[in-house]
Amino acid sequence: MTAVPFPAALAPVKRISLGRRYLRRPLGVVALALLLVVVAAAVLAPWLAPFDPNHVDFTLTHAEPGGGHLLGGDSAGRDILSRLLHGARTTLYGAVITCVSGLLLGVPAGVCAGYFGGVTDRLASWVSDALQSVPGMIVLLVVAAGTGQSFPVLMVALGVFLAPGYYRITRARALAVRKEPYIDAARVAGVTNPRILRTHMLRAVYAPIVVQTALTAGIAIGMQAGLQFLGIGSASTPSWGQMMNDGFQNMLTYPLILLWPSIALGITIAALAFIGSTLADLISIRAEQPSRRARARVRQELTAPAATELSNRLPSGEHEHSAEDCALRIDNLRVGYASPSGVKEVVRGVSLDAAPGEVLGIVGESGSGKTQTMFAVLDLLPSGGTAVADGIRVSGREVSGLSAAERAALLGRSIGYVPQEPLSNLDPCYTIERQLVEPLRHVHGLSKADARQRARDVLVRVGLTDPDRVLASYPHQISGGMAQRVLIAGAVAGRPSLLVADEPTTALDVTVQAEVLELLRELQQEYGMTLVIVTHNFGVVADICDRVVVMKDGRIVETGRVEQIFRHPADPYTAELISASLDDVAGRHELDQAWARESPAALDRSAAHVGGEDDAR
Amino acid sequence: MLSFIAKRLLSGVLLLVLVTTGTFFLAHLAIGDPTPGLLGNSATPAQQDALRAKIGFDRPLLVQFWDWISHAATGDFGSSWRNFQPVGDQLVLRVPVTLSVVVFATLLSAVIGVAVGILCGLRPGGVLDRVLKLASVVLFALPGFWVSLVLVTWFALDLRWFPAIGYVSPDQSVSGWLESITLPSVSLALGAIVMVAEQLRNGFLQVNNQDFVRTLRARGLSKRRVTAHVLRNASPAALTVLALMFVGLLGGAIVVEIVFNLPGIGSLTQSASQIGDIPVLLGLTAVTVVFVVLVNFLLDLVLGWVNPKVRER
Amino acid sequence: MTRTRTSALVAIAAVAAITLAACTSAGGSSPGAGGGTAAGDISELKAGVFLDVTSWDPAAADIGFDGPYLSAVYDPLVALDKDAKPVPALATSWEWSADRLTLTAELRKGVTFDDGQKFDAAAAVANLQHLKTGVRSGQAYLNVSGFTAKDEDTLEIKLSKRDDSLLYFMGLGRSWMASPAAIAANSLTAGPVGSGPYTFDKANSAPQSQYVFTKKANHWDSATYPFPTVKLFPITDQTASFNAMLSGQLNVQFANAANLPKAKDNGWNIASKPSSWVGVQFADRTGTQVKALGDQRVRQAISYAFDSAGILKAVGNGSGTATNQLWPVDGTVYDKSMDGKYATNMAKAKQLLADAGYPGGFTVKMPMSPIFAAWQPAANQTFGELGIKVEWQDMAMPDYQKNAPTYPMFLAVIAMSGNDMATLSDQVTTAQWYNPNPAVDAFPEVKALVGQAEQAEPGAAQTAVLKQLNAKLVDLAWWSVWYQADNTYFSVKGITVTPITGMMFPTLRFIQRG
Amino acid sequence: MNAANDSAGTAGTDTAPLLSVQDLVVDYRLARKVRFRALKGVSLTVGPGECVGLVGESGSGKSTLGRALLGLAPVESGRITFDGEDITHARGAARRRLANDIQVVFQDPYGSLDPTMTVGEVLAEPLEVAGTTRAQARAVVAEMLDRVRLPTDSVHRYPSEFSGGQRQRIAIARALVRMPRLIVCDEPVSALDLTTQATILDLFIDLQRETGVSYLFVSHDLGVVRRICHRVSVMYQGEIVESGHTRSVTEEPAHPYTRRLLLASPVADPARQADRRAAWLGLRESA
Repeated sequence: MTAVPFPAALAPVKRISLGRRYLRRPLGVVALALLLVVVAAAVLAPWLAPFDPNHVDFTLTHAEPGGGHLLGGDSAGRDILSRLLHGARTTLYGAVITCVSGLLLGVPAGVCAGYFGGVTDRLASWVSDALQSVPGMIVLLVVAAGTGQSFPVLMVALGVFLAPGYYRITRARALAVRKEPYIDAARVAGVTNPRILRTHMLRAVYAPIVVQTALTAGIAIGMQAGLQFLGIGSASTPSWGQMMNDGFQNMLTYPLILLWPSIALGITIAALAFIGSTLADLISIRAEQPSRRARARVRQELTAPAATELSNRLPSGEHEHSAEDCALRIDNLRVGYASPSGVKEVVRGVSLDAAPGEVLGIVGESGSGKTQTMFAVLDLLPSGGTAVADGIRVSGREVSGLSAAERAALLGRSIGYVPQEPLSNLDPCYTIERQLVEPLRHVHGLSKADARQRARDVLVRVGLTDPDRVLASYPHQISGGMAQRVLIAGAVAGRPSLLVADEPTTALDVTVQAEVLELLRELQQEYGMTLVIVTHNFGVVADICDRVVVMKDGRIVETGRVEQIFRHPADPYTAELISASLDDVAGRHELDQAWARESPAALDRSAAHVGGEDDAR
Repeated sequence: MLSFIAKRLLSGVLLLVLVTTGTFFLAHLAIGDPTPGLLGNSATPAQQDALRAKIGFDRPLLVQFWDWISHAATGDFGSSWRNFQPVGDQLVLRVPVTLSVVVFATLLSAVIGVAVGILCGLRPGGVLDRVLKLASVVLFALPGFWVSLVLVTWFALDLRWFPAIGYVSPDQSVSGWLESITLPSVSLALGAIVMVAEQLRNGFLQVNNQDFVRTLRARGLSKRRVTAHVLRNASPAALTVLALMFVGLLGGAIVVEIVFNLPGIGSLTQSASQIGDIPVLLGLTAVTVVFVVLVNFLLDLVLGWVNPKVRER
Repeated sequence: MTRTRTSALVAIAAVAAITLAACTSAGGSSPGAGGGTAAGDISELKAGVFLDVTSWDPAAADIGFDGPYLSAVYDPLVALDKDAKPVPALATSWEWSADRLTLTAELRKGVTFDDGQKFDAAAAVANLQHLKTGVRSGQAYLNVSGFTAKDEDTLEIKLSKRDDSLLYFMGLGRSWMASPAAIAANSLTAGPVGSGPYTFDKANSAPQSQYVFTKKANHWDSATYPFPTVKLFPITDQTASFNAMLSGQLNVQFANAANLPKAKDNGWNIASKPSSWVGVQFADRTGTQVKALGDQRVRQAISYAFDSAGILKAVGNGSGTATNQLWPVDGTVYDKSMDGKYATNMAKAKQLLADAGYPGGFTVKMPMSPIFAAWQPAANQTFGELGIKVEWQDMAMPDYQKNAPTYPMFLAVIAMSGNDMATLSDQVTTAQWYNPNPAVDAFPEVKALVGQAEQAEPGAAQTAVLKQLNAKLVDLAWWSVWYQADNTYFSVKGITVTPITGMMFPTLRFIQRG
Repeated sequence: MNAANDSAGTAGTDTAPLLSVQDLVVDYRLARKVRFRALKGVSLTVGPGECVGLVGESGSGKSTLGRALLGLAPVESGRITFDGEDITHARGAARRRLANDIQVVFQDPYGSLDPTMTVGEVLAEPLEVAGTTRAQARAVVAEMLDRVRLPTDSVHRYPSEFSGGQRQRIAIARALVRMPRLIVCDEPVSALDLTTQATILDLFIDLQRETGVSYLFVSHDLGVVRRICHRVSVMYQGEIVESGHTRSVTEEPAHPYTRRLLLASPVADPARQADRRAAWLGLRESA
């Protein structure tokens, strides 16, 4: 399991609460209310409108608002308010037609393309791209000319041109979901393709489609008004575009005539856009950032805990060395994140230290706060994270009070960092050479040639036999094991005194893991570095560490020398963790034997029987 | 690389043929007999017959189609049914106008959009970011001609910085050309700017959350250098939007061309569709598709350059 | 007998839609009386024309909006004066034979085309033959059987049938003389080669956007063209055009009367003149499609029902004259006293309908296009009150033109002529898209009067017959004309425009300093 | 308890094997003409009620074999027999019928459950497609939840409300609802915390004893395999390099790769790990 349980980009959507969460957004609620008002106006227009929208009263021509005509009269002598209300009908009707036809075309095609892939995908994508390349306006104008200005046909045609928007978004989503194991699981469970498409795939694309529909409706309304503005569409039903055209002609003399439909149109489209963007926020299409205030609240809560929790606020863990002798010393570190339900504290008072040349392991299960502790040392917490500590010393120097820039200056020079996932930690857009040379040149001030030479040397040192090829490669062209060596090379190239390795072998195969551990050990001894290694694997701890810190739920439960921790774990949790590593537990044969002894009757059951038979041979 | 180019070109040609073929039949289906629209209000049947003969409309549709497509293949788009000028000549006049405005608008949205996008991405939740979020909605909601009119009123009528209408070709006067396309480009670009900025900002934040950014920072790289990495990784989305924008603007320049009285392909599209001048419509379709294909091709090249992984697909 | 200007309906109708409003100060210009804003730069003429030049080939050109462009580079054989009377141009004088079937014209000497070709009778014949075979110009010469060069400076035109409006159409824009060499080479579509007062400055022009013309040093009619430079801008969008006028990019503009108050504020000159009639055209006067329309009383009822003045004021914004006739209100055939005949009277209208046997009204299909949308509400409402249920069929503009004649009646905005005999042929006797079934034969009194008019001596006698005919047509409710709409032009102080009925935009000789 | 190794691919039982794989070859198409041979002629059997382990590093083809059994990977040649029936190329209805007999548990506890479905819907889906009535399905689901030690009221909750270990229990319950005879377990515990891992493994063993289901257990972790599997096959680069009783393979590996694999995995005991490291280094030197 990856170590970061925090608001990563793809938190699973809770469908049931989307509506409720939406209602917590004031802007979204206002937008939704406005849209509902427009919809209500459209639906109730025949009852709400004070006059027949097409009734001409010549005295009302260009009339100012007043006298029973709230918004005045247009240039043909019709009541603007009534026309506005009836125009809302046309506008929404058109938007619905457009969205529905776009949906009907784009979504099934997108889902099928994403799900089936291959030829289906290539064909559908080509058609979609082709549609986007068609000069839509020409076709719309031609269609308008040919269908006798039929409004529904025109709106369907518009929907066809907006279908690629739906197609792209559903295809991308379907493509991502297609790779999810639950789709394979459904197929294995005997679910037919149509049913998978209907249930799993449609459910997966549902939320982005809602967002896309809000946006498409806005675009459709705008385009519709544009077409009507160009004089296309039925003349006998009132529409906002027509009204704007009318107003446009009289803009300088009677600006109010243009103003009303513009306001109606602007509000409707803006409402849809706000609804769309609010929904997008909610399903994390647009990553929301914690505000400055929220961060300040976290900081305050971390430094001044509520009195009732004080017992839980004492620092955990202990220091082994004197402050001056430490390569790293952390004093009562707390890390918190803002969440809707208040501050979520993930590191709750951690104190530890490491002497120069020492290998310190921080071990714990996922969510124990071990990685967060390391990020706090590096001052590289994910956005929204706030760290507070009584003290953080690196190479005997107090750094917790330093500015962000001064903290950053430690990185690459005093502190090196080896991450967990080898491939996601290399920039896919640059060659390995560029990524190794850049820090050497711009952080350590080497010349270009020197930097390259140093990079090459380090690559050789980390055991890469063909350094020149590796230097010229892009990250996706090398294996995971090689990438991890490159990352280690990058971390030690600047000869830091403290190397922080965050689960450096978790993503690797065991044979590679052994190699990498060996490499780390060698480098640590060769350069005399302090190595702080974060891991969940007690085997790794046993292999490389001098001392261990065991963490659980953001606190340290035990600190000690490796031998002591493994022989006589003081905390039951530590003991549980050690025993859970399956090194010395009974194998299946022992288990089955034991089981057979306990319940001989079970021998008749097939499972044990098979085992027994195997043994018998 | 060569096979990539060949493949794209082939696909482009196929697209061109399909779209123009579609437009040909759609236009004929939709418009029917064009002579009344072309000749105006007082033509006799004999005159209509004469015109039909002159433009070859009296032949079977498939013959007309073969005639058109075989000539078009050699770059000859025939002549307008209205003024009998070669369609190619008209396009040569019209395309640079629209292209000037659209390219300039695209450049504007690229430069400003990227700048705003970066600034917002660097300080998410900041003032500028919130302004962008609001602006993206508001500009999205504003009808295009509204923006154009406001610009004309302020900058052409009140301040007199720019001409209210018209197009000056660059070989007459470069400064005049720039002046004449500034307002139309800006009105087109406003919407595009926020789209690009929004895309880049979101891409920026997404990339910013990726592991390698932390690693780069952990190597001690300055903020500026890390930003360069993030930007390059975030750019594909913005570039794609920019290309889509270009395509959209190319087709959607009609209103702006009308308000600023620009003799571009948008206003030609409108007038040709009104009178049923099918050869002109087909020429317009073909030229638009060619540009779209070129832009998409360029986009693929740039995306391949930005992200080497794409190259190998 | 169809040879009107062929300004495409698109143009007219679009103008109509745009000039829903026009100014009330009908007739001529209001000369500069000081005040208002600065006169602007009038050293050059910068005119905003509604449409681009259709073609530089006079045979393929339209009259409607091509006039200003073509008049810059071509000389006509015959021009018009401000009352639309033919006056000499390249033809210095002419004479009809007694049977009015031969026209003999003397031609101007010493005129050469820009390519060095000489203008003489042979050149004129070449031009006229080209014009007669032209797709658009040919309509003007339908009754012409042949052209002959009698000698170097004498031209003879033979007619197969008497045609009293031939010279009017030639003057309107059907006798532009181009270089015979260019005609032979079929190169006129690429650019003009004429003998006109201005040279086309191709280098500084941007086709379809702006056309620049520079005055020739020694043109025979130099005095008529006061501007050293003429710039013509085709601007279809009236708001764009008005913005250009406001910003000083134009000093003459084909105007939208909705902007009238602003124009007055700016102290501009305002000129307007009737240009098209608005109302209901009965395509089915004989009642073959809808029996009711064959009944005079039904047509009269419709005329009574409409509040013409109200529509003009509201929809037409008062820009025009409410009348039930379609000979121009500033002409001699028009009879003001008759305008009261169909004063709005719904009761009477209903009574007439009942008398005709339709007390409950009837149902009719009518075409509709966005261009005519402005009048639709008023029309629909009036028909509704009268009891006539209209089923509107929406269609695009070209389809309207194509399909409208197949409907029994339809809303119409139709260009008018400045020549009375031309009006007769265009609006009454010949089949046109807007008049698909003239059906003159079905109305013997009309047929007789038409015959008389066509035989009458041009001048007072002819006018008298036409007046009778006019009265008859109004009585028969031949059409239901609501009003004659004006075209309006704004110009800055120091420039005056004299509009001509029949030209959508006047030729350059009608734009003067002053 | 004697360590008689059976040769790769033949079941050492009197009864016919439930599943038999012979000379299976699977190719993946990477690009138009580039193919990657993921399995190079692999043979294997699984008997009724037996748990057979498949161990190897990433890219060794162990997961591909599991996917090929499930019809999720393209079989180039070879033969897969289930209960005497050739299912190598079973498609469509035939494949769906197999859902009665063969099920799967995947590695990723997050991705293997549709986040938009309630647990009840997730578990009922395989039953519904088999035509079970709603009421029956409800009863079976409740029973299965009970079997995997989850509260019955879980049916109304969404997967996101559960921890990784709990989700894996749900995934196991889904695999069990149709009462299959074979479950392909594709690294089902490798994404879990150590303590959770142990309990889930115990659950697997208990369920096997209760229902008699067979497992094909794919894992990269020899410790896990040793715990749960009767027999094990070691895969390396698309081939099985060694097969046999788990105990013999893990204690007396015959193939050098198996030996390397064994020594590379560190044990949670500093002293023993130091010895193993020395041994591993020696092996590396000699290689």
